[in-house]
Amino acid sequence: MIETNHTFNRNIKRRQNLGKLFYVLLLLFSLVGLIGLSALLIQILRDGLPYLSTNLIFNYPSRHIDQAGLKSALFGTLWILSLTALFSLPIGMGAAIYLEEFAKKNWITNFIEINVGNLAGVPSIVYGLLGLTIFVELMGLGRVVLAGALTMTLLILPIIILSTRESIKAVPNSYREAALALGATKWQMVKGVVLPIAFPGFLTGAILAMSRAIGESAPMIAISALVYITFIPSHAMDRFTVLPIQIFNWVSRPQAEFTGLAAAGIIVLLTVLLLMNAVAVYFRNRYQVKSNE
Amino acid sequence: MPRKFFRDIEGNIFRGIFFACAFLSIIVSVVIVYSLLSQAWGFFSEISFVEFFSGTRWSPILKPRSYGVLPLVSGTILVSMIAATFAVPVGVGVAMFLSEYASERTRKTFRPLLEILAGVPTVVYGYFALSFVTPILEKIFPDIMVFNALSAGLVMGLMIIPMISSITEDAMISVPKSLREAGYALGSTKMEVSLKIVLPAALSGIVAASILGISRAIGETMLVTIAAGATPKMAWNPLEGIQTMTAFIVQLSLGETPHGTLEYNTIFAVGFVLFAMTLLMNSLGRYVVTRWGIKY
Amino acid sequence: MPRENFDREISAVSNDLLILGGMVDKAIESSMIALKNMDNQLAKDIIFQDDFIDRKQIDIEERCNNLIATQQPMASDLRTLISIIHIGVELERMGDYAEGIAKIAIQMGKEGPLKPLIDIPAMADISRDMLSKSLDSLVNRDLIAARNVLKQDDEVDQLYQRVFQELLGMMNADADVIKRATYLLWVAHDLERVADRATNVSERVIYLITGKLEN
Amino acid sequence: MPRENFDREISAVSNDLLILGGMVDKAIESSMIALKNMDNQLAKDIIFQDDFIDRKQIDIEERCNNLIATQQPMASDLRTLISIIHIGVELERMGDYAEGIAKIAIQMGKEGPLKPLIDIPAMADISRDMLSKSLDSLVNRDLIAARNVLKQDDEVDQLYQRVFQELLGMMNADADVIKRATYLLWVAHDLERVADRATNVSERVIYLITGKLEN
Amino acid sequence: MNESILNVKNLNVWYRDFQALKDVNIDILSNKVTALIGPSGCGKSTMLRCINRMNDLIPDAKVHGEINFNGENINSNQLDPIDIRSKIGMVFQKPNPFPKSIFDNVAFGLRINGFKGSIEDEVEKSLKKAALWEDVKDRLKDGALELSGGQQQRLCIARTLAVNPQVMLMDEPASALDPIATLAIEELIRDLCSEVSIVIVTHNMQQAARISHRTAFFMVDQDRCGYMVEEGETNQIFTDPQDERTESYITGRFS
Amino acid sequence: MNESILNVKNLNVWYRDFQALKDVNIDILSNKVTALIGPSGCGKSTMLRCINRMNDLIPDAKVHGEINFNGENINSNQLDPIDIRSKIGMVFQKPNPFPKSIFDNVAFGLRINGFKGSIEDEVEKSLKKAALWEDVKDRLKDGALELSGGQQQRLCIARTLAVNPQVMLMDEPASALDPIATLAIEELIRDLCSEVSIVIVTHNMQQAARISHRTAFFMVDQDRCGYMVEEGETNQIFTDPQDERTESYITGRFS
Ligand SMILES: Nc1ncnc2c1ncn2[C@@H]1O[C@H](COP(=O)(O)OP(=O)(O)OP(=O)(O)O)[C@@H](O)[C@H]1O
Ligand SMILES: Nc1ncnc2c1ncn2[C@@H]1O[C@H](COP(=O)(O)OP(=O)(O)OP(=O)(O)O)[C@@H](O)[C@H]1O
Ligand SMILES: [Mg+2]
Ligand SMILES: [Mg+2]
Ligand SMILES: O=P([O-])([O-])[O-]
Repeated sequence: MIETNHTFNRNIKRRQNLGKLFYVLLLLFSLVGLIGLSALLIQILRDGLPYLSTNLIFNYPSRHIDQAGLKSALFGTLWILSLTALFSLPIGMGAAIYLEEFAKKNWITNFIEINVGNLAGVPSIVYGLLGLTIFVELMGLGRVVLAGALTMTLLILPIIILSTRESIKAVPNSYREAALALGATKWQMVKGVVLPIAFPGFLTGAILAMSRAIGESAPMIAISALVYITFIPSHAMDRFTVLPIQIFNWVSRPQAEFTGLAAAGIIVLLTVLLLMNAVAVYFRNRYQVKSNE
Repeated sequence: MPRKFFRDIEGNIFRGIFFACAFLSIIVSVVIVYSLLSQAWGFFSEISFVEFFSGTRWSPILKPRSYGVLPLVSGTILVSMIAATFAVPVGVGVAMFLSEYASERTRKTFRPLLEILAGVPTVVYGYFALSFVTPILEKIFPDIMVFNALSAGLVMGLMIIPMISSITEDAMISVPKSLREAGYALGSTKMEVSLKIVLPAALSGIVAASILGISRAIGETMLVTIAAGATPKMAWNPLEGIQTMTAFIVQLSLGETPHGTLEYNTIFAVGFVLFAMTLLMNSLGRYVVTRWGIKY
Repeated sequence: MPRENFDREISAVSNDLLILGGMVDKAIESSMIALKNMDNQLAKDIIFQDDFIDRKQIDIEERCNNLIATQQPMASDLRTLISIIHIGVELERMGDYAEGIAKIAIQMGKEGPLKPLIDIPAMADISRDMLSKSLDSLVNRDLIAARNVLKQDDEVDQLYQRVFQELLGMMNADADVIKRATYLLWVAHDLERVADRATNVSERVIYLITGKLEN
Repeated sequence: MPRENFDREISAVSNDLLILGGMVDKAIESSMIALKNMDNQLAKDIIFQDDFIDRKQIDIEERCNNLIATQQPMASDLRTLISIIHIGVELERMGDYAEGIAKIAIQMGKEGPLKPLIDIPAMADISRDMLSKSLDSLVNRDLIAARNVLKQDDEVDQLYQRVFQELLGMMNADADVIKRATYLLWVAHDLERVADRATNVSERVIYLITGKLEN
Repeated sequence: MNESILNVKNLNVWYRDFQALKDVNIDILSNKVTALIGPSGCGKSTMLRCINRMNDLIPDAKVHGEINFNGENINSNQLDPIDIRSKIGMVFQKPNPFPKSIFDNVAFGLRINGFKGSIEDEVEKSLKKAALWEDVKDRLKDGALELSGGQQQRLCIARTLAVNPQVMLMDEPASALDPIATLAIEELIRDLCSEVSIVIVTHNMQQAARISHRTAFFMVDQDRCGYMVEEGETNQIFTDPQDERTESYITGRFS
Repeated sequence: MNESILNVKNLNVWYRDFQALKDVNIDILSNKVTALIGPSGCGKSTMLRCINRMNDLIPDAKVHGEINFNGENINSNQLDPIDIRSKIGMVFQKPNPFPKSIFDNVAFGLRINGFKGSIEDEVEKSLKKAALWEDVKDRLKDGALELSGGQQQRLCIARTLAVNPQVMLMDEPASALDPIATLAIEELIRDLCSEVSIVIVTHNMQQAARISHRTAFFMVDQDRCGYMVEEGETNQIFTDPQDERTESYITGRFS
């Protein structure tokens, strides 16, 4: 009945031991990331904490270390952030809705899709060059908040489009079919069913994109160059600086004290970032729609 | 039927607006190419392609001037390769640990931590490379320079680990549980399942993740500007300082070079090479995913 | 409650089976009256009515087949349906016997009665009783009642033996009555068969309840 | 080829049905020989063998029930199984008639034969022919053959009428033979029933082929 | 009783060059349950999606032929698909309630169709028709996804009923449910046909046999093109089909 | 013939605090097909996964009781689950071939188990046993995912057979297949039982009835804890079950 020409050499013990070794290796790899992160944080805290003071936040930049602060950079960042959000969120969302829900499958849609994918991979410094050519020079805006915000908008637009598309895509098709089968028009379907379900996902995507905008410095350097700004921009056509540029400035100084100042600036920057990420995580967990899948 | 009329109007208006939004992306692309080419045009009208692409010395500002871009390209590649050599195995290992070995809870806590790593602004990495990694490297390689490719590359690797590991992890997680069960049911050990079933099935994801990670490294700016130096050279010694394309652009943007000059236009020529390189890598990455990706 | 529809259909067809039983019972009763009263018209009526019995049986069987084909019955449901089919066939045959008796009644009408009928109506009564009891046991899923029917069959057999001997004696005594006596012999035989069929019905009921086929 | 297993089981049970048919045929044949030769032993044998026939029928019916319950048969499969059940019942009853004839043979043995048997064996031959033809028509799914069997039933009925008249005449002529003549009457009657049952088998075959129940 | 509500004439459907359905002619009787059965890929779903113009959503699909509904051809361009879909509802294979409250699920269709009247009452009425009211009347504001699979499918049926369709199309509505929930849905379908005409696609022949009045059997030819083999009373199809191919399919001897 | 290959004694399974199976006692006969049926959630899959220790992979699962296989208790810690699983194979609900070539799918189990001999021959033999050889012999190097659903499932069966298991566990192996592929798999299962003992979970009672020699019926009590109601010859269970609950379940009157 059961043929006996099966000869197996199962060697289970050896295979099990090999497996244990492998596990240890993977564990080590995983710790690398964590160690790197903690080293980074510890280093920054160690360097930066002594320099963290109210001066830092409420003073303008100065050649004198004890007076130097990043008030203008902080407010510049806020300016850029709000304007960027104002421009990029509606546009990104609209584009994503169009691509996911309305676009017919034709060459132009296809082209737009590939294009958005590519734009997301374009290095940020190239966006800086774009902003410099188009907004600063061609449109003659000068090195102002508006030019920075527009550049930043273009930079994060593909990111917002992609993440919004993901959240729209995650809406199971069965919901769309159900709505249409009830006699809904396409727009009724999008408004009544798709967007409410996709909204939390869109929100997290948006926040993550904005945190990217906070940290980006290369394009801002191309736009605004490195200058002392000792005022808070009062309108969109004022000159500006942002946190990362200020930090970069301090890092590039030869004096060790400025390095400490940079670390303190980094602490401020990371705090803002962590806050935004926390909000994103909150939304992700709070509103994540359980679908039937 | 007025109701039908209004409801269609509303739908069509929104549709039109949304299309305009989507179309904007094409305009942006055109504008990028335009802005790069229009100024690079000025550059290439004075410097020949051949000189630009075959010259091995880059000195656009200091005399004697020379416009061979290869040192910048090689610097970029050197840093990216160091980063990839470090980040790809580690990233894949992390992904495998998380998707195959870690408990759900570990995964849930580990992933956001890694995402923090990905979200840290690049100036911070620059700072970290300069003030933490380089001093350590100095102890191992006493003759290392203050600004060097190795330190920048390693930190760059650290920076792209989360990107590689999360794309890889997604690919591994999307390998259906049923395949693993099939493996176990045939009498496989966990390592055999991980290496012989999950890894091959997720291979396209891993390749794509690596390509995208390298592309990110090529385009990365502030880290290398801060930590890798500003000395364009064709050296492959990671212990020396080099200059990458991005770092060069920043360097020139910060200077007081007047607009319209040849020196100023070099950044657009370099920018265009950078753009072309990353475009190529990204397209390759996407191709791998769509062409070789396995649909379950 | 699931399978309402199916339950409804099973009880509808069971009901029709009882109606069929009623029709057959009526036919047997009438056949006895026709025989006793030499009622030619009634006899013709019975023969005419037998067609309805046949059609009803076919209808029941077809519905059961449909239910088996379309409702995937199992276990007791299936036994019920198979039993209904079988019982329907038995009932239809009983109807045939009633028809046979009616035909004999017509033939005898030409010859005049032989003697007052006693044992034969008694056989008819018992057979009908068996029929109605077996159908009752079906309705009530009553195993004991069904088994009792089997015992009654012996009574009928005994009566039949008696009628047989008696008629044989009469034929021996008087050659003139042979034809008429033979007719009555057939009637008795038919009634014995009816009782036998009623027994079969009970056996089916027993099968339905216990899930065991006996013979 | 899907449903091999099911097909195998259907043909196994069909086969058993044919075996049952063969057993019944043998029983009828033997009953005639026993009657002709007053062979007491053979008659007892037939009575003993009837038990096997009964058991075979139960076995067939149970297997069909199982197949219906477990294989979800539809359309022709279902008709086949239902028909096999019905035909099994008919065959088993035919077996009962053969047993009945054997019992008569034993009773008659005490009295001696009445006259050389001619029409009665002819009836038996035709009935057996009908039986085997109806089973053949089942095997071959042959509608025409099945319909032809229905016609043969008329021949048997005519023979039966002839035997009946003849025996009645003999009884009239000689009161001494009444008992023995009556026995032969039963035999003829039983054979008529056998033919009738064979007709039923054919009707089932027709239903199986056409899907229509006739009566 | 036996008038037809839908009359399909020479229906042909292509996906790009591939012909998915060929020359289908069928009458759907009103207030009856019509089952479409056949092997996978024979175009049952395609047929269904033609009837309420859901195939409009597939850019490659091309539909020729007439589908007459209330004397008008559904496929003619005069008719608005939106309008047709609110008269010919559809229930899908997997229960797909919107991730909203139970109430809002049913109210959705009413609202988009501009229902004038008490939405509360209408929701209650629809839930009752779908035999779900007793289960949910105390928790109308709860999320629909908290319901069990069978309840969710009944909610989807209620949602469709609310729009008051004349025909309800169901594409394997019970195949994602367990046997008990399946039987409950089957009973419901049988009960509903006093309200609406129902066309149901099912892979389960026994299910078709149990719940439908009429059955249409579809097959594929060697080019994988689907066509209708035979259509008739369900009892007839399952006990004595006229066509050999039907017979071999329902007896499981199809290869 | 009727000796048992597996003997389950007082099996109790918990997921965390929740008891999923209570006091199951059953003998699995060798070279027979044993079907496990019962309502959703009654622990059929749990039972199956205990038999080849797949439950080890679920950290929360706790298994008490004996499962004797070749005279050894599978649940004892002496035995290595890796070893048990190569002797007790498993085939899953959805066909899950590895995204490798057809050949490599079957060879996988041979390789990891250190098979000594011609892998080619063994692959061919297994594919033949699974009635797939004729379909694929000319394209062994093609990807397994290009096969049809039914073929994929047969490939999974071949893959399991290659390791030469004594018992094959199947968890609703045909529920993702169309009716025709389902019938083919059913025939295969019947044929295979001369090679291996088979335990199959199915929701489809007719399927259980068609293919199994023995059937075990499981139910859940009011705490959603599963237990075995009755076990016996398949014919008996489906024509004349001893327990009322079995009767009401198989006749569809379970609520
Ligand atoms: N959107 C589409 N594009 C191209 N071909 C399609 C599309 N939808 C269906 N088809 C093809 O049309 C044929 C019929 O498909 P349909 O879904 O109607 O079959 P079905 O009978 O519903 O099958 P199933 O029982 O598997 O659901 C199939 O061959 C299928 O591959
Ligand atoms: N990993 C798990 N953790 C917690 N509970 C579980 C787990 N797996 C199964 N259960 C629970 O155990 C019970 C039995 O599950 P099991 O999957 O064995 O049922 P089943 O009979 O196979 O059902 P189905 O027919 O739906 O497949 C269910 O109540 C289920 O919710
Ligand atoms: Mg379909
Ligand atoms: Mg299960
Ligand atoms: O019809 P019977 O054969 O029982 O007389």
